[in-house]
This record gives sequence, structure tokens and C-alpha cells, in this order.
Amino acid sequence: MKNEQMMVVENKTIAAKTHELTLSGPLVDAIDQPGTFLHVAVPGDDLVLRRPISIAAVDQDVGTCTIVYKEMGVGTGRLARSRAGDQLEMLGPLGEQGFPVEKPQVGEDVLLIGGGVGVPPLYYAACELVKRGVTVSVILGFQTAAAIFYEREFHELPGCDVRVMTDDGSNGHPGTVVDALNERPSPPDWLFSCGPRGMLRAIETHAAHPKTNGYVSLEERMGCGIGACFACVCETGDGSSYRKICREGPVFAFKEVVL
Amino acid sequence: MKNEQMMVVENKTIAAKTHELTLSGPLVDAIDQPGTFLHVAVPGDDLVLRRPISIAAVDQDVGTCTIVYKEMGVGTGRLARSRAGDQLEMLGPLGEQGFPVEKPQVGEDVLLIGGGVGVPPLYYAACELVKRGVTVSVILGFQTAAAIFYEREFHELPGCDVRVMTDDGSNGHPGTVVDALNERPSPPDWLFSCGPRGMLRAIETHAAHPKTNGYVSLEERMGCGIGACFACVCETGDGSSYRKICREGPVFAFKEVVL
Amino acid sequence: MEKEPRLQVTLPGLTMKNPVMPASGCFAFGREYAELFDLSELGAVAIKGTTGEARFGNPTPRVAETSSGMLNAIGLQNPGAQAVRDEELPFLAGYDVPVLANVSGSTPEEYVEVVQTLTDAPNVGAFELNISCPNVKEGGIQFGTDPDAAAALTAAVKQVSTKPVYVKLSPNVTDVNAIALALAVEAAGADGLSLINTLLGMRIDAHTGKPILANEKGGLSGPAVKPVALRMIHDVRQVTNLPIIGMGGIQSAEDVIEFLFAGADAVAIGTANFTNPFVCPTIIRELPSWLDYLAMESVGDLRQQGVNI
Amino acid sequence: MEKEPRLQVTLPGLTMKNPVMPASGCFAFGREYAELFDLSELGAVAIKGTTGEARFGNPTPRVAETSSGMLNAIGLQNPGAQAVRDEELPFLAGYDVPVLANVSGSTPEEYVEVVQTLTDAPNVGAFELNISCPNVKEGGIQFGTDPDAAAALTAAVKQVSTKPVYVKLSPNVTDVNAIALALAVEAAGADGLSLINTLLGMRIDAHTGKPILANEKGGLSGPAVKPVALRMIHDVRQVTNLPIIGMGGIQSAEDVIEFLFAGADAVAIGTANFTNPFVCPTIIRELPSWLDYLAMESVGDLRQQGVNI
Ligand SMILES: Cc1cc2nc3c(=O)[nH]c(=O)nc-3n(C[C@H](O)[C@H](O)[C@H](O)COP(=O)(O)OP(=O)(O)OC[C@H]3O[C@@H](n4cnc5c(N)ncnc54)[C@H](O)[C@@H]3O)c2cc1C
Ligand SMILES: Cc1cc2nc3c(=O)[nH]c(=O)nc-3n(C[C@H](O)[C@H](O)[C@H](O)COP(=O)(O)OP(=O)(O)OC[C@H]3O[C@@H](n4cnc5c(N)ncnc54)[C@H](O)[C@@H]3O)c2cc1C
Ligand SMILES: Cc1cc2nc3c(=O)[nH]c(=O)nc-3n(C[C@H](O)[C@H](O)[C@H](O)COP(=O)(O)O)c2cc1C
Ligand SMILES: Cc1cc2nc3c(=O)[nH]c(=O)nc-3n(C[C@H](O)[C@H](O)[C@H](O)COP(=O)(O)O)c2cc1C
Ligand code: FES
Ligand code: FES
Repeated sequence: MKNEQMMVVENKTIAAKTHELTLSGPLVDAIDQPGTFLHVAVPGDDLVLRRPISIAAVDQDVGTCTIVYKEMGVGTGRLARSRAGDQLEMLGPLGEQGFPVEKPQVGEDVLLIGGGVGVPPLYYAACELVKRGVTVSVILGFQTAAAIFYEREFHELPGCDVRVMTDDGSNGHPGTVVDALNERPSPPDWLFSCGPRGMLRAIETHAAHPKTNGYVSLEERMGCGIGACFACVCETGDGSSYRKICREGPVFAFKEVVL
Repeated sequence: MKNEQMMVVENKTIAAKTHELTLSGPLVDAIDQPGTFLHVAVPGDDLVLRRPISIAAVDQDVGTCTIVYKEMGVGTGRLARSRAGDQLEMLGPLGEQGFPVEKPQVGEDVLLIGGGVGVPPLYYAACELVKRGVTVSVILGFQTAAAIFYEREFHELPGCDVRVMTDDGSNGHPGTVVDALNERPSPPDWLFSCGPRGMLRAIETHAAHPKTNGYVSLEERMGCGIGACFACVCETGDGSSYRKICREGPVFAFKEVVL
Repeated sequence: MEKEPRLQVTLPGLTMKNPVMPASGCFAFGREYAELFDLSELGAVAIKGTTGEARFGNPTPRVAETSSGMLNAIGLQNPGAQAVRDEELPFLAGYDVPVLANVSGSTPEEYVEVVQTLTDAPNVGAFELNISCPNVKEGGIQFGTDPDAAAALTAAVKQVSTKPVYVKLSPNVTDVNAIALALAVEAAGADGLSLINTLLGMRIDAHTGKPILANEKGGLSGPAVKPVALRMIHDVRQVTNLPIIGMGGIQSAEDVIEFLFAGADAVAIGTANFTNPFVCPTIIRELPSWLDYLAMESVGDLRQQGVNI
Repeated sequence: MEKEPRLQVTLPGLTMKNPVMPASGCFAFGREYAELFDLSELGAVAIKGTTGEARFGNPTPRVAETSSGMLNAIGLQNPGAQAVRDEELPFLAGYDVPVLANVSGSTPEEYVEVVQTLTDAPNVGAFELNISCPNVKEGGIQFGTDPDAAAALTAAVKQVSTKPVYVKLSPNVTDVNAIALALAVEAAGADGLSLINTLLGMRIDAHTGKPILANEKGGLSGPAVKPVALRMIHDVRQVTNLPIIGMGGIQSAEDVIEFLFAGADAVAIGTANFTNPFVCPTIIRELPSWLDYLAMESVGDLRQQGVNI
């Protein structure tokens, strides 16, 4: 975990109100697990809280990492105005539990399901899986055609099977990611998912098979981002305890936590 | 009075922590009186108050005006980081009473006394006086050599007699502007002054002659800058009433107000 | 600006084209802002706190900046009720906008005197009793914390006022006390509530060790206090159906929506006028698109969806 | 970092290398920040509010952002006094830094129980009674507004504590009440005061009309509240010589100087740790140059130049 001024290499719009920010700096060396995130200090003295954003890709050779964010409010709105050469203060990589990309074996059925800006960490996961020779299937859900991003990037990963769903049917297949999941002939061995809480719940309750090793990346409003403020807790599956999403997550096995 | 996004044409350092900012925009058309000021919206959502800064020069042909400011705190510190091409929101020109540059006659003894960042509005005044053919004498006071600015600019005004004083004697004549004033053979017909309150008081009580038409530009912490909040009042000379510096000033005849 | 029936709000004494008015003390008597825009665009105008006699206020500096806020210790400088009646209200009568006359005093008698002087001015739509000004030593604040004193004051003013009376509450109280104050003035006949006034605060100059304000302490306003304002409005809305004029840190149309949802019926904008003198008309212009976005027919509709008793 | 004798501050129970400690609730029990810097650099560590039994706290979302501030409604989640005694304090004992043990409870008995459990831990230098947590319905707040209840609680805790006891005051009171509370707990034997805790606040999501916090209301902290904190510290310093740990919105060394001038003897830093996890060591490193600039020999000297009784 480092706190560092990273340099903006590029900040480009890749879909409706969705931007891809490429950053460079020594912090990149420490990134080694999909699902971990950066706690982004947005410029402006009126904002006391940082913004957690998942790492979407890392290129250790070039020394850069990428995050993809959607303009949702004041913080992401300001990020969208950053330009190449700007410095942004980043704390990270954060989270002790990412997607267990080292576990799936070659030949196993590995499915990644992402909704909206839940897609980015899955792209990093897909890259790592493919690197290990594991082929992946991906279901990407977006509200509408204009919101779609990373479809091509997933297609370019060797052997990657990509299915894009839009809520309004304006592109790809109409319907939700759960519809797509239900259409699959058999439950996957591994299921990594990230997206709105409702989507994750629907996957867990309606579609996740008991034999599937399912993992979800959770979002919650955060204070410290490192486990010190108890802002981001979720209940454990058995109700007996809790987890700090920022530190003990943000990825959990389905049964580990209550969605 | 306009509220307008003006464009930064240039922002350059002209003395220790002192910067000259050149701005362009239609607001320039409205500037016609030395002593008036701009109410500068400093970038940053954490700052709710604007910063009053005197107009130091105006070039109607080119369509630019200039302000000179010293880095004193967070607002002027941020202004110092603005770059050519940036937009800054300005309300102005403000103040209904500037230096009465139209009154002195050719041949009269006109003295301008400025201390530190009180110098800029006097430069604008000197330019206007010289344009009318009135020659001016100037006494400029600074703490130390590194703080001196606009000495050359005053020298370049035809017929302008410039005397620079430094508190620490590190450049120009050692001593204060009051020492310089006391050394003059006879009291001036007109005296325009701007600077720290202490300097203005010393001029008024120790050196201003009753026959001199003396004027001071006053500073006070401001809210609205337009006369609506009663933040910036000063007492009238007879104690019976008050003046709003932002609106009824910022320039007053010596006897009009209590310093 | 076209008339927007969707924005209309009718409160006791105040038939407002829209729910937005400048807050008392941040707009004087409108003359200065009238040079910038047409005051008839506003929902109402809350005038500077008026006392029986003219007051010169506190020594300067009277304002200090704070993070996302400011302190003021103006000390209720104003020309006195008679001058307001004779010189300021007639000026405002030139615009099609109701006036909310903000009233202050050191004694209940002074409040009554001010209200008597102003109540027959045709453009005064209602009064707003400032029972919570933190900046005047002798006056105001005790009414702001003691429900019985606040109720007695309200009742005394109601006796002489021919216009509805709003009582402006202080945030410098416990949450329990705030509710007691609201209920006490309601029982005493208040027609509405205004909240919040400023929070007591202070700044010290780290370079000199001295307070920045000549008065040492002052009232905190601006976006910094917005969460406190929303909480108080929400709390008070749970216990009363009185109309509430909400204020404290509003800077944008989105903030106005937040206040309406919290339980306010209209809003007042203070400090933001200093940041941007056009803030009121700008917000008014942006409100319809917020209604569209939220799929609400009118401000009244939106209000109904928010917190209610 | 070299030892800086100029920064040393000695308060009852707390021999501090410098006047800076992280504030309770913003630093848990130090483990996470220990990965970032050496906790021995700190003047002290105020640990998360501890209750008799473990608490799971409020539903999420528990934080919301506000202009220059934040709201929190954590709800005092903590592992309970015994676990703090057995697992957390021993970890902190690995560092050369005194602990200020923040104590909460629903009843006076619970406070007493927590203090009894923790008082013999060698690295607990003192207790800080959180009598003002706005986030737990059943507990805390009544002690925070009623001087008699606060005094009784203080006296009860003093009976069992072998360490000095600081009482942490709420800003959600009138200025008169704050002074009464300070004097009441002083008379009951408090060794020091901490102020301020958070201000009660609320945010509503303008897009949905619903409160952002699951708990609806929460405590406002951060730079937004700094002027309120300075005012309360200044006010309380006029009436008592008790040591004061000042907090509320501190982000910089300049802010620390402002608090010391206002009458604080040491400071705590909460929200700013979230903005910049290195804020405490950074400020500590910058303090000596402020002393130089102000031509002060030591923090103690500076304190003497500030507001005094
Ligand atoms: C572990 C994690 C990973 C994330 N990864 C991504 C990503 O890769 N791409 C992306 O676009 N978004 C991601 N998010 C969501 C992202 O953090 C929010 O969209 C963002 O914080 C909104 O900030 P804002 O200032 O624009 O919105 P505002 O509403 O103005 O923010 C106000 C406050 O609420 C917080 N907040 C608002 N929405 C969320 C949210 N959904 N989750 C957490 N905090 C929130 C903000 O951080 C801020 O503190 C992630 C969230 C978490 C917890
Ligand atoms: C009519 C007028 C003309 C001025 N002209 C100039 C000029 O030409 N060049 C120049 O360098 N300065 C000028 N000043 C002073 C200038 O306004 C302050 O130096 C500036 O506001 C400091 O802002 P800050 O954010 O850097 O300081 P901070 O101390 O961080 O400011 C905090 C608050 O205090 C106010 N403030 C602090 N010092 C002053 C001051 N001396 N006068 C008024 N408000 C103050 C700020 O505006 C702000 O609201 C003028 C002031 C007035 C009233
Ligand atoms: C400079 C200034 C002067 C004020 N004067 C008054 C006043 O005379 N009477 C009053 O009731 N409130 C007065 N207030 C309080 C405002 O009306 C308002 O309640 C408060 O500032 C919160 O709103 P804001 O955050 O939008 O400014 C004043 C506020 C400021 C900033
Ligand atoms: C997330 C969070 C949790 C807190 N928990 C506690 C607590 O357990 N006990 C307590 O006395 N104060 C608690 N506080 C209050 C702080 O200790 C401090 O008094 C307050 O936040 C003001 O300081 P700041 O503005 O520097 O944050 C908490 C504050 C925050 C932001
Ligand atoms: S954000 Fe602080 S514990 Fe997770
Ligand atoms: S600054 Fe508002 S009246 Fe002068």
C-alpha cells in the first residue's frame, strides 16, 4: 500500500460519461491482484473523502495502470477533467482479497459477469486468467448501447467468449446478465462478478449453482479505505460477524457475506 | 458592473510573491476609473468569498486589464497558479468612488504615495493623470528590495518623479514613505495614497497638510463587494454615519472617513 | 423569464413565483442586486434584519472565511424601522415580489415596535422574527434558546401584526430544544418557521494568535452548515405541519431539491449571493429541469414526496 | 524522526512527544496506520470508542460526504472492552506512544465496566469519556446535554479509574450549556476535556429523495466544523484551566496553531486521516517551522500566548 502522486498519462472517454484513466508511477509495481482498488484523492479542498475505483488493467512493463470510471457525482466529474501530465494522489492498491485468478485450472468453465462500471475489475481478472491459459466467458450488462465499453478489449483476449446484454435492447442481446446466465447449458465452475448490488443478489439467488465457486466484488461508501473507520462493513453469511469491504474484500465468496 | 469569465492572458511574477495578472474580456470596456477593483472568484469550491483586488492598469485598445497581487493566503496563492488561457470569474469594476484623476490641473503638484500592494491602483491613477498632461511625483514604499515592483513602469511615465523607500534600506532610500513626504519642500496640492492602514494614518496625522486635497483608498474584509452585506463599513469623519468601502469607496477624501 | 406555474408556491402571506428568496442580511434591501437582475424574478425578498432604531453594528473586520463557509459579525447594522418603512420598502414596491420583513430587537417591545411600524406596508407579505442572531450581545439569543421566551415574543408580535409571522430558529441548541422551540412558537400562533440561522463560530489568525473578527465570535454560514440545516428541518418537519423556509448553505438547484425533500416549503439563499451574485436567478432557471428529471409535476408535488409529518 | 523537545506536551496521564494524536474512531486501534508509518511518532493514540460488549453498529451506508466535511453514523462498532484489552492494547503496547482510551456506553454502569476492564492496561494513559456520540439512539447523548448526568457519570468513572479521565463534550448544545457541562464535569473530578465531537447533521440524495445514511442522521466532522470547535474551545477556556484536547476539522499545522491559540493544550485529528493517511506525521514534522516563524520556543510557550482564563 502506497500513497503517491501518480501522473496522468491519458484520460479518455470510452462510453457515455465513462472514462479510462491511465496512470504511471512506482505504485504500479505493487499492483498484483485483480479486484483491488485505488483510493483516489479528487482535486479540490472541499472534498474530504477519497473515491474507491477498481484497477481495470496494469502494464508492469510500461509501468502504467488503468482505471475506468463513470461520472456519477462531483468527484468522478472532476476526475473527468484531469488531463495528461496532471498529478493525482492515489492510495493503493487496497483490498486484501481480490478475485482468485490463480485458482481456476485450464479447461474449467470460468464465467465473468459484469454490470456497468462493475466491468473494469473483471477485465483485469480476464487478462490474468488468459495469461495463465485459462479461457473465459464474459457476460457484460449495460443499460443502453451508449454505455457499452470494453467489448472489443474482451474480444481481443484469446479464446474469450463475450456476450453483451443491454437493458433496453439497444445493442447486443436485450435483457439482463441473469437472463444470459440462465441460458447457459450448465453452471460454470467459477463465477466472478461485479456490478450493482441488485444484480449480484439476482445472480446469487436465482442463478448461482451450489457447485459453482462464486465470487463477488462489493461496493460500499468508504471513509478511510484501509480498515480503520468501520464505514464499509457487511455482514457475514452466518450473521455472526462482519467484514470490512475495503480491507478484507472487496471480493468475497458468495457465502462469505450477505449481499 | 459585470460578472464575467475573463481570460488570463498572462500571469507573471514581478517581485517577491507578487504577481501581475493580465486579463481580457468585455468587462474591460466598463473600466474607467483608477481606484476601482475587481471581486475575484478564486477557483475552488471550498472558498465562498471573493477577493477584492484593485485594477492596476487598463488597455482599452488591446482589451485587457491588469491586476497586481501579493500571495497572502489561500486565495492569492491559488491565483498565483493560474496560467494563460485559464478562465477566472470577475465581478467588476466595483466601487463608485475612485481617485479623482480628472480634478488636478496641469502645473499643480500631484503626489502619489503607495505602500506595498497599495501601489497598483496608483499606477493606474498616474497613467490617467499623465494622459491629461499632469505630471506626478510618486513615493513608493516597500519592506525590502525584493518586494519592489513597478519602479521602472513609473519612471517610464513622462515627467514622473519616482522615489522608492525601503523599510530595511536594502534598496532605494532607507525609511518610510512618511519620511520621504516630510522631506519635500512644500505640501502637494493633491495627495493620492493607498497602502497599509498604519501608513495611511501616519500620512494623515503627521504629514498631510490642510491645504492638500488628500485621498486614500481603503481595504477591509468584504462579503458581497457591492454594498449589500454591511461587512466593509468605516465610520465617517464626524462619527455620525458610515460608508461602505466596497460601494461608496474604496477611495475617500481624508476627512470623509476615520482611518 | 417566463412564468413557470410549476414553480409556484403559496405560503402564508407570500405568494411566490418560485420557492427561492435571498436570505436576510445577504441582500440588504435589494437595491444593489437590482442593478444585476430583475428582482421580480425572485420568489420573495427577505430584507436585512430591522430594529427599532438605526444600528451601526460591530467593529470591523466583520467577516472571515472558513472552509466552505464564512463567519459574520455584522451586528445587525440597519437604518431602523422607520427608514426601512419610508425609504427601502417603497423601492422594493417597484418590483413584483413579496417582502419577508426580518425583525430583530433587544427586547420584546422592540420587536413589537418594528412590526407595528412595518405591518401596513403593502409589499410586506410576512414577518420573520430573528430570535437567534448570535452577533448582538444584548439581544436576540435568549429568545432563541428558551421556548417560553420565544412563545411569549411570538404571541406579542402576533397581537400587533396584520401579516403572517414566521419565526427563525437557531441551530445553536440541542435537537430536543429545537423541537420544543418549534412547538412553542406554533402554539403561540406562528404561521411558519425559518431555519436555520448561523452557527456560533470563531477563527483565529495563526500568524498573530488573535481572532480574525473584531467581535471575536460570529455566525457560520455557507455550504459547511448545510447538513446541520437539513437535519434541523427534517427534525422539525416530523413534529409540525407549519410551512418551513429552509436555508443554510444552498448554492445550487440540487441543494434546493435536497431542502424540499427534507421538509422545506421554500428556501432562502444567503452566503451564495456573495460567491455568485446571480445565484438566485440561476437556480430559479434550473429548477424546472430538476422537476423534469425527477418526473415531478410541480414543486408542491416534490414537497409531498419528501419528509412529512 | 528526531525527538523535538520543543514539541513535548505533558498532560494528565499523557506524556506526549508532540501535541498531535489521531482522534477516536478515525484510527481504529492503530493496526492499519501502523503499516504506513511508525506510530511512535505520534503524541498519543485515541482508540475507537469502546463499549462493554462488542457492537456491530448501524446499517450501511454509514458515511456521506458534505462540503468540506463528512457525516458518519458508524454506530460505535467495536469488539468490546475485553477484546480491546486482550487484543488491541497489546498491539499498541509495541509502540512508544500513550493511549487515550475512548469509552462509550448506554448506561453509567457500562462506562464504569469498560473503564474497569481497561484501567490496568499499562499503555492506557488516560480515558476519554464519549458522552456525546450522536449516532447511538439509546446511549450517550443525554449525558452530553445534561450537566448533572455528565457530572454523575464522571464521578462514577473517577471512582474506578486508576488513570486520569477526560470528558469529551458535544457541540450540539447551547453555548451556555457547554460551559455548564465543562464546569460540572470539572467539579466532578474530570482531569481534562476533549472537544468537539461531531455536529448532528443529515444529507438527502436529491436524485431519490431519501437520506444518504441508512441511519438518516449522522455526525458532521471535518474542516466544515472547525469554526464551531474553535469557538467552543475558546469559550470553555475562559472558564477553566483544565487541559483541553481540541479537535474538529484540523488538516494542517496551521490549523494546529489556531487550536493552540484558541486554548487547546493538544489536538486530535480525525477526518483528515481519510483525506491523507499521513496527515498526523506530516503535521508533526511541520510544527517546528511554525514555532520558528512565530518566534516561539515551544508548544507550551505558544499555548501561553493564546487565550487563557
Ligand atoms: C471497491 C470499489 C470499487 C469501485 N470501482 C469502481 C470502478 O471501477 N468504476 C467506477 O466508475 N466506480 C467504481 N466504484 C464506485 C465509485 O467509487 C463511485 O461511483 C464514486 O465514488 C462516486 O463518486 P462521486 O464523487 O462521483 O459521486 P458522489 O455521489 O458525489 O460521491 C459522494 C460520496 O459518496 C461516495 N459514493 C458514491 N457512490 C458510491 C459507490 N457506488 N460506491 C462507493 N462510494 C460511493 C463517494 O466516494 C463520495 O464519498 C467503486 C466503488 C468501490 C467501493
Ligand atoms: C478594495 C481593495 C483592493 C485591494 N487591492 C489589492 C491589490 O491590488 N493587490 C493586492 O495584493 N491586494 C489587494 N487587496 C488585498 C487583497 O484583497 C487581500 O490580500 C486578499 O483578499 C487576500 O486573500 P487570500 O485568500 O490570499 O488571504 P486569506 O487570508 O486566506 O483570505 C481570507 C479572507 O480574508 C480576506 N482578506 C484577507 N486579507 C485581506 C485584505 N488585506 N483586504 C481585504 N480582504 C482581505 C480575503 O479576501 C478572504 O475573504 C485589496 C483589498 C481591497 C479591499
Ligand atoms: C452577512 C450575513 C448577514 C446576516 N444577517 C442576518 C439578519 O440580519 N437577520 C437574520 O435573520 N439572518 C441573518 N443572516 C443569516 C442568513 O439569513 C441565513 O440564515 C444564514 O446565513 C444561513 O444561510 P446561508 O448559508 O445560505 O448563508 C445573515 C447571514 C450573513 C452571512
Ligand atoms: C468515522 C468517525 C468515527 C468516530 N468515532 C468516534 C468514537 O468512537 N468516539 C468518539 O468519541 N468520537 C468519534 N468520532 C469523532 C472524532 O473523534 C472527532 O471528535 C470528530 O470527528 C471531529 O474531528 P475531525 O473533524 O478531525 O474529524 C468519530 C468521527 C468519525 C469521522
Ligand atoms: S472504509 Fe474505513 S473501514 Fe472500510
Ligand atoms: S462587502 Fe458587502 S457591503 Fe461591502
